[in-house]
Amino acid sequence: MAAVDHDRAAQVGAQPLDVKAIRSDFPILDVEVNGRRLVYLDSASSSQKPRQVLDAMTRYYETTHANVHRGVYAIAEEATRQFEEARAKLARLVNARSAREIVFTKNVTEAINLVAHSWGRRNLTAGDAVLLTEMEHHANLVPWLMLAEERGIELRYIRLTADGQLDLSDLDRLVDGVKLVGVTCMSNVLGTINPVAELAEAAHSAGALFLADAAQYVPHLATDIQQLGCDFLGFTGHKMLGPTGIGCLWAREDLLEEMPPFLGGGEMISDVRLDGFLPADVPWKFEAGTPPIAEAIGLGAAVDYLTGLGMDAVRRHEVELTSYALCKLAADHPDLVIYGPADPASRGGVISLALGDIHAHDLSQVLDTAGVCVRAGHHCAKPLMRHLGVTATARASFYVYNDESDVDALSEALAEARKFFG
Amino acid sequence: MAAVDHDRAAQVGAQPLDVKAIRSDFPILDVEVNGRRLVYLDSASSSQKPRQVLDAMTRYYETTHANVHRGVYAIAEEATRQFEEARAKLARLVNARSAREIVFTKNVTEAINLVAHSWGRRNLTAGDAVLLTEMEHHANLVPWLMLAEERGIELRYIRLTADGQLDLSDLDRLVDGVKLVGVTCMSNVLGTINPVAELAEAAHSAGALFLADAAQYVPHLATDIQQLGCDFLGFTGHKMLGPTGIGCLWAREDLLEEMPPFLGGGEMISDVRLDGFLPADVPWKFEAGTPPIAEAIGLGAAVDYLTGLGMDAVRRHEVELTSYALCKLAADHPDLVIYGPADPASRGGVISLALGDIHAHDLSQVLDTAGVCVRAGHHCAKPLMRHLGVTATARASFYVYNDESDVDALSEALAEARKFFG
Amino acid sequence: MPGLEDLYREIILDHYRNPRNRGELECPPAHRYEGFNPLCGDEIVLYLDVRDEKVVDLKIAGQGCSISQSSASMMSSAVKGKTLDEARALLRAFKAMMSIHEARLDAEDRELGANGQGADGEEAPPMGDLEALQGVVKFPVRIKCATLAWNTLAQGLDGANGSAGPS
Amino acid sequence: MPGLEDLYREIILDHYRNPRNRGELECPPAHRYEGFNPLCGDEIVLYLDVRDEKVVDLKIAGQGCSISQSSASMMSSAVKGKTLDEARALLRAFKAMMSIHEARLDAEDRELGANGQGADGEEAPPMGDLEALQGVVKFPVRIKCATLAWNTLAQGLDGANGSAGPS
Ligand SMILES: Cc1ncc(COP(=O)(O)O)c(C=O)c1O
Ligand SMILES: Cc1ncc(COP(=O)(O)O)c(C=O)c1O
Ligand code: FES
Ligand code: FES
Repeated sequence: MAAVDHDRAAQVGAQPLDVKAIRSDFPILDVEVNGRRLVYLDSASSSQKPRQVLDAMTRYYETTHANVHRGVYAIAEEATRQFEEARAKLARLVNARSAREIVFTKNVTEAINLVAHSWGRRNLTAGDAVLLTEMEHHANLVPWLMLAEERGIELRYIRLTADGQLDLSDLDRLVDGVKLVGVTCMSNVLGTINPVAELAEAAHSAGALFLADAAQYVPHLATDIQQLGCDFLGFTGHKMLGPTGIGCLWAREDLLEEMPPFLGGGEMISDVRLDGFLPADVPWKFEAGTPPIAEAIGLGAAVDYLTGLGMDAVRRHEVELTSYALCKLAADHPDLVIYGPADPASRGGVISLALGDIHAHDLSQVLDTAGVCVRAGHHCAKPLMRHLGVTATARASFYVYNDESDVDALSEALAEARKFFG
Repeated sequence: MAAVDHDRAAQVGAQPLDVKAIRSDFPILDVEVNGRRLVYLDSASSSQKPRQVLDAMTRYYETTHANVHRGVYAIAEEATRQFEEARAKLARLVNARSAREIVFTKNVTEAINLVAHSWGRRNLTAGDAVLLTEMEHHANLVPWLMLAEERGIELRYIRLTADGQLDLSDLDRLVDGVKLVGVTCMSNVLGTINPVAELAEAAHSAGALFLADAAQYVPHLATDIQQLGCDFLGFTGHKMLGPTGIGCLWAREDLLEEMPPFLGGGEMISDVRLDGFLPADVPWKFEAGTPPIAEAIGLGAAVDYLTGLGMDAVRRHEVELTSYALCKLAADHPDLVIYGPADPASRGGVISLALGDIHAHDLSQVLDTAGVCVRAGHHCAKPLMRHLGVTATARASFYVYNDESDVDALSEALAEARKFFG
Repeated sequence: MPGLEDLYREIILDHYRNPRNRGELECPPAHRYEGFNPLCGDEIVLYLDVRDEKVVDLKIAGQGCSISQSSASMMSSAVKGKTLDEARALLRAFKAMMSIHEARLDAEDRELGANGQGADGEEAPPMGDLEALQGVVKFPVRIKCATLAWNTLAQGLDGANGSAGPS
Repeated sequence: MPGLEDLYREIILDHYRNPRNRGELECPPAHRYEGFNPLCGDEIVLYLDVRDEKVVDLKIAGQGCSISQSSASMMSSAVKGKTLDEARALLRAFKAMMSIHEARLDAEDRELGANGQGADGEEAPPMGDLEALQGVVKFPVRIKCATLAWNTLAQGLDGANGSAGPS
């Protein structure tokens, strides 16, 4: 196996992951599809969940569920404690200054919409500019397109180089006069890891704030917002071993303090009269209604699981596996097109590919009969697809429970598909 | 036991609930608090969950979790099938014309905010009026207060009678010229069941739409939106045996069609370019990002559980238990103040009370040591609290797993509390 | 679990590899219609030449997966030379064959009893090769692939209705 | 599981049943400060008469639960007659006693090492009756009850600082 050493993670000497032990924590990996073992290569869409996460949620419901924040009886206090402890775990995971900087949302999409609605509507008026990139997920495009339509703000885009990196040659001009720069930390199509700290610095020099869509980053790399220098950072639970129904916005506390509330309702107020209301303190000001309590606790357990493995070890594992996959697939399939950067050290474990002229959906369908799950489609990044000149790609993506045997299964299934449509 | 026969449910001859069997489905009810059995009387805040719901979610995660809607591989198709089947179950529960009328949200608070943002910002301008009631939960107040602040719309309120009913004497004048009437189907403080069909008719006669906050209604009474005549109806999963992290907006399909999207991102688009986007069809247009998949499936299982019991039987049980409680508590505690309507047939199983001058939080704290969980506070209905002239009440609320022994435990614990603070 | 052979019948792969009526027609006299599958972003372009209530010619352009391409190819063969009424009957029959799942949102409630027959109980026209697409209903995500060309045809037939003859 | 007796110590119930320094003061010379507990909606009103850097008199009005009322009563007894500096030291010591949980959001990260001591390591003043409130930290939701009067006092001490004497 070609070990790659470019990466920081590899250098700090992280222990290799014991994938066999990890796999035994994921009940779904024992499922058979068409008589074949499940080869799950779609974690960039949504990861699977370990027993530990499912147990944490079931245990919560079976022993101490109650609505949080207001109850004075014992199980309600315990529910509140566990819920707020989950918040603290997430704060530690991204190295936030305080758990008050963590807002629970239903997914990262809501987190970005929160920024667009609350910060955006307060701070952006007609003619103001926001700088995004051509590789953004729809979650970091549509909220700004909606604001552009409503407010007449200008959207600019950082274009891409031929090998799927951000083209920063023009950055000075692009960033000049913008109020916000919003960039995905890692492309969910190309795997490209973007130079977030550098971009954040450029944003700040231009007097802009920096928003990071870290949906594909926090699950896979050690994340230190102090070092990245972001102002807003969003991520989503279901891609990091956590349950569906929960996401997070981290934001600088002073920004949260100044921002008006987003959704209105219970929990987010300190007083309500028939003619007005007073919002609550951060972060609760942004959490209207009953929050995803069990989901937060489940996500907390996912954080424990990931930090138990060590985020550096997770990253090293994925670099190695991606490196193996890039070699193996290219060797086995000379007609295979692989999008995105060639160097495994500058990309994540996400591989978009095209096999001859087989349509991505046909490819994915045929792979499925071999138990191999890959995603086919535009991956919610249609502008990027247009840039690539395709309507869809097939995408394989890796996580902690994948190993070389999964890559081998993918490669074999690709051969079968070629035969089928040949 | 004093059986009450005023109610429609009682008349259709629903089978009595087998509470003993039901209790065995709820693992948390075996928990001990301070060496006493858990007497959970806070279902109006959040209900407990039966095994069947927890199992449905765990089974989903353990066998077929994948992101929905876009995957062509088998487990993704199955995930999508289960998710959309849950939507169909909810449509049937409220007698919707089509599952396309069900939008999944994270809670009912988001559902109401969706209406305020999307329908409200499109249809309400300065000077337009919205009619609410003085007994609304903050979830149906704050979104409109925010819109009033932003848009200068006028908010009117239906006031309350001395016994906690809506004062409809002035309805004609109040409803005249309003664009929307928003009313809770059942007060979460007083238990009052409001005449929704009558109010919806009055709204329609005045040319207004009608929004029902059914957070306390759908869990407890058979709900038929055709018969209620609403235009929007919101409810929340965690109060009806379902998980946290999911709520529902039902809305007439033609209204959903006309409404602009609310949050922007993946799933809710049919095309995205760098300079604009096309929204998807309803209901997905309103479901940006990865939805609460496991939560929807869990809520579907909760619907199965409730319809298995029969909503008429659920209602009958609660009428009988409330009737018993009102008698028993009044008999045991002559100094007890009970808020809300006296007739169990016109109220739900929600009893707000005050014992002498013991503060609600002190009362709840002392009851807790007897294992009795009641909520103390303003119950997210501060304007109603002001109307009652208190800052807080203690509130006991019932659901399918409660029986007379729980009422007896509450009554005994109240006696202990009186002694403690006497 | 349905197998691959349920989806990719030999005849489907044949139409995919050798698409019939591929190309463009001059507009006018033909009309151009676009169909779009939002699930995947694929697009079909239909050129339809209708004269005297008859589909005298049609061509298919655009791109998509094997199911959408072969369905378009089969549709073109089946509809070419047919009267508008015959084409409409075929469209209804095909949509009915697919509707079991596509109409799932409705089929689960009391409104719609999708049963593979035209709503008015008319007799379904013979489907020929098109029967091969029946297996698609076992793969719900792919139903939109199979119906893409037909939904585009529906636009065309409506258009022909509106203009009531060649333009 | 902490028991009731941890929360409702006898001395607390005594202050609750017989609140000290209840009432109002004329403003001016006194100042009026309001404290609000958003969790429950309870409110405390503090009348503070500070002259020559000394709390010469104070009164408590408003309403709340037994914990907030007794904490206010104890606070009033402890602070009355004290210099502003002494009152501030007491405030710090009381907040430190409560901070173990109240500052949980921060205590869980690296910023704040809440350890019950003033930030500058000063020696804590004797707490007397106030020690009885220590049990409250085992009931996190009630901590805001115990600190309500003290947070209001903090406003008052800041105010006294600002105006530097009676007004
Ligand atoms: C009448 C009513 N409306 C709205 C809500 C808010 O529900 P959620 O917090 O689930 O959004 C509640 C519950 O607290 C309620 O009782
Ligand atoms: C880069 C990126 N941003 C945002 C999202 C949206 O995540 P969610 O659907 O959980 O809101 C995704 C995942 O689909 C993603 O990959
Ligand atoms: S996948 Fe696009 S039409 Fe079939
Ligand atoms: S409950 Fe309000 S101050 Fe204690």
